[in-house]
Amino acid sequence: MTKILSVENIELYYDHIYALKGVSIDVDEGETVALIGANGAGKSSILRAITGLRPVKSGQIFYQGQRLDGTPASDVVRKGISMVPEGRRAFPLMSVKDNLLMGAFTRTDKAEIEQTLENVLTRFPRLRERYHQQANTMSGGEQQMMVIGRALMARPKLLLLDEPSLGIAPKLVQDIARAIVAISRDEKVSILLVEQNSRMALSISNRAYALSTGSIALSGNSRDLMNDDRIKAAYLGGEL
Amino acid sequence: MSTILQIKNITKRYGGLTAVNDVSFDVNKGEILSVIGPNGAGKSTLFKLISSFVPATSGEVLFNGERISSLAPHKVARMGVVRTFQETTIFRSMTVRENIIVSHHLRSRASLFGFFLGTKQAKDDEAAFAASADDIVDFLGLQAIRNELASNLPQGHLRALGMAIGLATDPKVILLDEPFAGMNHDETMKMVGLVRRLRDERGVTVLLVEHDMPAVMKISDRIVCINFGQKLAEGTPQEIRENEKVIEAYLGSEDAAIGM
Amino acid sequence: QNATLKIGFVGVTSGPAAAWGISNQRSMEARAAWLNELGGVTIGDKTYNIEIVPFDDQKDPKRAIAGMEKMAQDGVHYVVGPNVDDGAAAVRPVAEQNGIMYFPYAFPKELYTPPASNAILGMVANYQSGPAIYKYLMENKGVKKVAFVAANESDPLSQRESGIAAAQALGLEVVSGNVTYQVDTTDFTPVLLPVIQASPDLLVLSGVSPANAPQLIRSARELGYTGLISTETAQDATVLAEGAGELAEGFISVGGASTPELASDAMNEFVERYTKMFGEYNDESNTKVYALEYIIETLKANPAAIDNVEEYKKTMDTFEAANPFMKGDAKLKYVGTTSFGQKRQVSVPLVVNEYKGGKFETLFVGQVD
Amino acid sequence: MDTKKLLGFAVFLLAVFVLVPLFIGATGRVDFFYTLTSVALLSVGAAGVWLTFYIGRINIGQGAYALVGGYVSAILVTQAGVSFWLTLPLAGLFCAAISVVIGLPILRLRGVYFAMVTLVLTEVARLSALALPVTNGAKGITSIPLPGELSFFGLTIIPAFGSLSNPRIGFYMMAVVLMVVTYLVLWRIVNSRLGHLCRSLQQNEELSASIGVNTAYLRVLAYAISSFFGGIAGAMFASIAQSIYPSSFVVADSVNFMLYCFLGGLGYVFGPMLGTLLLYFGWDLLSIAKQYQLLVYSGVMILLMLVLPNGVLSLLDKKEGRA
Amino acid sequence: MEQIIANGLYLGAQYALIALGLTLIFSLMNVLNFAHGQMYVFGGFVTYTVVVQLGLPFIVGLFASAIVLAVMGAAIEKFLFAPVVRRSKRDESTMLLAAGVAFFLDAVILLFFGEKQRGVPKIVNGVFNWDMRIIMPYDRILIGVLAILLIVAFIAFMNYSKTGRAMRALAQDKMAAQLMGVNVARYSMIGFALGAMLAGLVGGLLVTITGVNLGMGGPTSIKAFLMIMIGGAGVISGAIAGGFILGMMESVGLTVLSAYGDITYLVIFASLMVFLAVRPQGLMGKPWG
Ligand SMILES: Nc1ncnc2c1ncn2[C@@H]1O[C@H](COP(=O)(O)OP(=O)(O)OP(=O)(O)O)[C@@H](O)[C@H]1O
Ligand SMILES: Nc1ncnc2c1ncn2[C@@H]1O[C@H](COP(=O)(O)OP(=O)(O)OP(=O)(O)O)[C@@H](O)[C@H]1O
Ligand SMILES: CC(C)C[C@H](N)C(=O)O
Ligand SMILES: [Mg+2]
Ligand SMILES: [Mg+2]
Repeated sequence: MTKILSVENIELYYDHIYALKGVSIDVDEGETVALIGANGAGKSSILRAITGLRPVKSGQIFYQGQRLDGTPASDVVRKGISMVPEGRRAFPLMSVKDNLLMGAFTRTDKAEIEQTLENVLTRFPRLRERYHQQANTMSGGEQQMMVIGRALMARPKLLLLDEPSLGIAPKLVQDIARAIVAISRDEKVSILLVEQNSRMALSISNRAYALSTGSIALSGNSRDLMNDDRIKAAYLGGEL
Repeated sequence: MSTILQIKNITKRYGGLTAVNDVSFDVNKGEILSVIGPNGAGKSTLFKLISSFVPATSGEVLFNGERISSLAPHKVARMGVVRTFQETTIFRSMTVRENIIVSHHLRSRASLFGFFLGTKQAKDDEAAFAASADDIVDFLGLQAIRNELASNLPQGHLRALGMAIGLATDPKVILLDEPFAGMNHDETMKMVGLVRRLRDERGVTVLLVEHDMPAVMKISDRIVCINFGQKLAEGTPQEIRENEKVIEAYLGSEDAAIGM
Repeated sequence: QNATLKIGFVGVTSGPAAAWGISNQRSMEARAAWLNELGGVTIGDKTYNIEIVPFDDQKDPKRAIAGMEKMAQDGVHYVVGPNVDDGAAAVRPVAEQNGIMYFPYAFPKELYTPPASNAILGMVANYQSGPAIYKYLMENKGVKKVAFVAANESDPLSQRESGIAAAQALGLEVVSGNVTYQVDTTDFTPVLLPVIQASPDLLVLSGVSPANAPQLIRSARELGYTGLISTETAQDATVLAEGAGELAEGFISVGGASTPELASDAMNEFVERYTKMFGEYNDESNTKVYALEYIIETLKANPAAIDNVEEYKKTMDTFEAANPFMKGDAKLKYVGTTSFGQKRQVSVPLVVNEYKGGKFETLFVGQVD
Repeated sequence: MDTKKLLGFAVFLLAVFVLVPLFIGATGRVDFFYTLTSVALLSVGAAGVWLTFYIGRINIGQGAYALVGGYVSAILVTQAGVSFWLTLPLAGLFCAAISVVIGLPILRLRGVYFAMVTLVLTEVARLSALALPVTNGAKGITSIPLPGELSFFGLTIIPAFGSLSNPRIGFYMMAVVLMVVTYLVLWRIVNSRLGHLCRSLQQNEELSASIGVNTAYLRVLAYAISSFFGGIAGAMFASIAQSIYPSSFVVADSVNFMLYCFLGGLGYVFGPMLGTLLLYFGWDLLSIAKQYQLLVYSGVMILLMLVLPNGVLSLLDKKEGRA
Repeated sequence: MEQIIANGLYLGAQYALIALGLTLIFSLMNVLNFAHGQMYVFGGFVTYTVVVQLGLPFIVGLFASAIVLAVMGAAIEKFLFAPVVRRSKRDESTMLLAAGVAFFLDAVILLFFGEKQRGVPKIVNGVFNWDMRIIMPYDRILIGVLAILLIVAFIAFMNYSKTGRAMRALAQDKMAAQLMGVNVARYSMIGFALGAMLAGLVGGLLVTITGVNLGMGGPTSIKAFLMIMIGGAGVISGAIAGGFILGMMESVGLTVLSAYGDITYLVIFASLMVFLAVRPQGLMGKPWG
């Protein structure tokens, strides 16, 4: 298996806050990797480093064997990396349609964009129903579907998801989890999934990393981690 | 057990949309009551109505038998019904300690003019606030970040700070909107412990909105479930967990395919 | 080597009203340069080069005070300006305390009537030109009904008020007298609609700035108004041609020194020099060539006044000198007894022009006393 | 106040009350008296604007209150024969009172909306002054007498300005006293609970209400204090110019008040004072640039903004690192 | 009555166009561009110079205005606003910069184009007269129609072109737009340039009717502020609505209130303040919280 992404020993600062202290992770072609960890552990920061929203202080990031760090955010998506940011960040005053079309901003092939659009609408029939509705009038769950769809519009090879279950009702969380599984299966996209809902994240991923205050504490096969006592204690809890 | 809050037939319309529709329930003194329901069901709106941040279209809220629905929000807060926000809301360019100190405002006995002149009363107040703020910092375990600028805090700490701000007002009823969102199990359980202590040690009645079911089931004395603005069910965690309507509308069933 | 005689200018040379002050400052500078080129002016037994000390008050009375203070500081005793009522009123205390004579282009009477004594009106006031114009138009064009419009600002509104009073005194019927506009109006049609509907024979644009005049004329004509239009302020022919073209035909305004019937060779040379220095002549400067001339000539008549304005005031009552800008034997002298009870106004010909084919033609010339 | 601050304050007092007059005496630049008087008075108005910034409102309407203050004093002095010294606080109070009436509805607005409404307010004040009978409309009020004597129980505290050989010094002293008092008040507000509450309002109004702050009252209070400052500044100016017109304070003045605050720095109590000094004095000094005056002035302003976007006083930050 | 409405529509069309540029810049950068009116004046002077001084056709002048202003807008954004926005602690700080730019443009206009009122001769002659019920010169009709066409073109551009969509996205969420591949720096600059260009175009259009002078800048900005306040700041439909409403209010007010003297604007301003007190976000603006 070839690595699509490898993050090597990166460090990242916010002013004087030391957010990532030498983190390395990698994602294989076609694989779903989960990233779990406490609040403020630095999960989002890793995604920001990958997408170029924040510069890394040291370390390197490789994507398909090529150096990625230093690429400006607006060019990262051109290389095939899409991100669904924390807190959804839909374009609130735009219609579902325009939101989705924004996802294809870097593409120029009209016909193929149509095709992708069709695929996305088929995958999320809810969006077809709400095609002309303004985004901010939709429920949180619908918006989450929409921004995932928006990310897919770029036809990414690597999809980064930052806490897609945040603030979403349990029933919808299940829907989203199913959608992620299906996307990985159908589109052959590699996925890096950041989640607080560790149970969900571990159950739909191949591998996982647990992050603790800016460095990797544990990593391994998701199924194994699910049964790991340390993970159980810290991230999963007992009942339900 | 006595009733501290009564929500009576409360309704809120935004234009054509009815966000909260004829909801009634009582809250007992010293209990922890959770409000659950799908996204957009009207939970946050309900909290805004209780704290009088938005005026109700009809219906009313009674606090200790007294009507509070049409009072200004600061008056409701003054009576002891205090709300924290869904999006973590803090004073961004103040330090943690400053945030907490300023939030003691309700407890001040000196007038604004007194503060301006720096009267003895004002100085006593300030000293008392500072001491109480340190208390709260200790209570919530925020010692390490007491002098950090709030805008530099991570999510988890922001929430704790939000709670601290709420505490500083010395509330009788506190409304927490999604206090566990974005926390992992470990942190959630710490927070659950805190909320419990809040009730046990300080006698505060707690209302909370949350999507994290394990936490809700663990912490709540009673649960109210809302759907499309209307009350769907009310009961103990056990009753709610088994309520078909709630499962149908909100909880969903376990899915073997994704192992949940 | 000549000594230097500093003459001040405090007025507005930036912002919306810049045109007013700039035409002042430039005509002073053009004249000063010319005089200096001729070897300076001899006052008493000394020859001086004229230096103009300008100060831009931005049409702000607070700044105007600062300007006057600066003049006092620089030892300047003769200042041209300010251009507007509020500035002229605001500098009065400073001028009086520091012994400065100043030449406002503003019309409030209390500036020139006792106990005030340091201000000298630099041009013809509209309460002087207005009656003359209305009378002429009554007699020659059969005007009976008159309407006034003014910008919603102090100067034009005051002028409208005195204009209305003058018209009524002459027995004219004022059919519309309270329509105003904001100076930044871009479309005067709605402004003029009710005025035109009152069907006057004469439309007076009180205190209109050269910027607004073409637009007002144009809108009035386009609304089908066929009567006369006049104003008591100075205008610029080029501006009218560009802004209103043929529609400005017959527009009546107050002119001045460069009017062909009056202009001496010296005046023509002045226009030439001005144009060379600044690229383009401004007809408004016609009313503004005089102040500097009056100052210099009066000082020549009484050299003791050079740093003592009391001497200047004494000279004013009897002062007379040849007017270099006018043909014939016109005189420079101070007038204003009728209006102000003392001689606190420069005597300049009251030239009433009519706009014809891109130029001004003289309708009649009057005199103020 | 710790000793360091006390010392700084003493030095400042010494400078404005003793050194400046000495300097002017030595150099003979008496015109600086008026310039510095203007700076002091404008900085009083700017202090008010700064206070509204402190509660998170952009105020481009201070000119309106300065105008109203000027008229109140002028009308009382000329028509009712009230002593100028009494009209000074009355002008401030009158402005504070109308600012409560105006503020109650408009202080609900935020961001650019509040800014633009206050911008309109200045125009409203000018148009009202033109339209009302009591203001004498377009003709303004002129020939206002100089301030008379202020005495208590026969003890002369301030001599009649008309009797002074140089009323300029009188006005200067008066203006500087006003400025010092204003900034003391401002400093005290900011460093007491009142200021902390204002800051809480600036940062998050909803939260402020939920911790029990009567936000509506606090906003109006701050705005009224601000307008009070505007009113007394305007009254002083009317008395210096001995005249007032509807155009004595216009939109440009309101914008300037705001710019003084920005330039000095919104994060510093003394920002507006410094900002006023730099911008107002700067313009005067630049008159040597002749027709390029405005070009140079605005160019320098732009440059300052590029180099110090948080105000000139943010220079101090780098050295000390503000807590 | 018909005349009042026609006047209002004509005024509204030009106002709306001015407000559009201002609102675009505001929505993209959160900058209240005090210099908008000066840009408008500059546009007018460019057209004047090209048409009257150089004797070229009007349409060339219009294009020249558009291009000069677009370039100027781009430069101002790139070298002034972008760095200040990046480094300042509070959004409002850009106001000082904007005011500085306004003063600067005023100075430049005075030095380049002089203090006089300038105008371009009428481009079409004649007056449309419908039975004395609507009187409207043809050049005004032409300019009005052109303005409306420009508005329509602008809306179409913002709604259906990729660039337009990108700018709307940028206005709503910078970070998300970046993740879609929108280069924030480039598109902010394009947006600013477009806003400035609109200002220049209106200036160029109106110089044939109203002429220009250096004093028009400030008041024009203020009027534009009023319009976007009525409609809701940063909302395109709001700017258009605001423009037409202000145009209509002026037209109606000046006619109906003319008998009462100098109070039209007092009434307009006062009703505006009352309106905003009732509806703080304007007609279509987004409410806070
Ligand atoms: N814009 C910022 N400015 C300053 N510090 C920041 C900023 N963003 C994040 N940090 C800090 O960097 C650290 C890592 O933050 P990050 O957002 O990556 O955490 P996370 O694991 O995604 O947490 P969460 O679960 O809360 O989303 C935290 O300490 C946080 O306070
Ligand atoms: N100010 C408002 N104007 C118009 N509609 C509103 C407003 N506030 C809320 N709503 C609508 O009212 C409904 C209830 O919203 P509310 O925020 O109370 O939901 P919620 O139950 O808290 O959802 P979530 O779990 O996603 O936070 C939603 O449809 C929302 O769009
Ligand atoms: C009559 C006035 C409006 C003239 C103007 N004050 C000027 O300086 O020319
Ligand atoms: Mg995160
Ligand atoms: Mg909610």
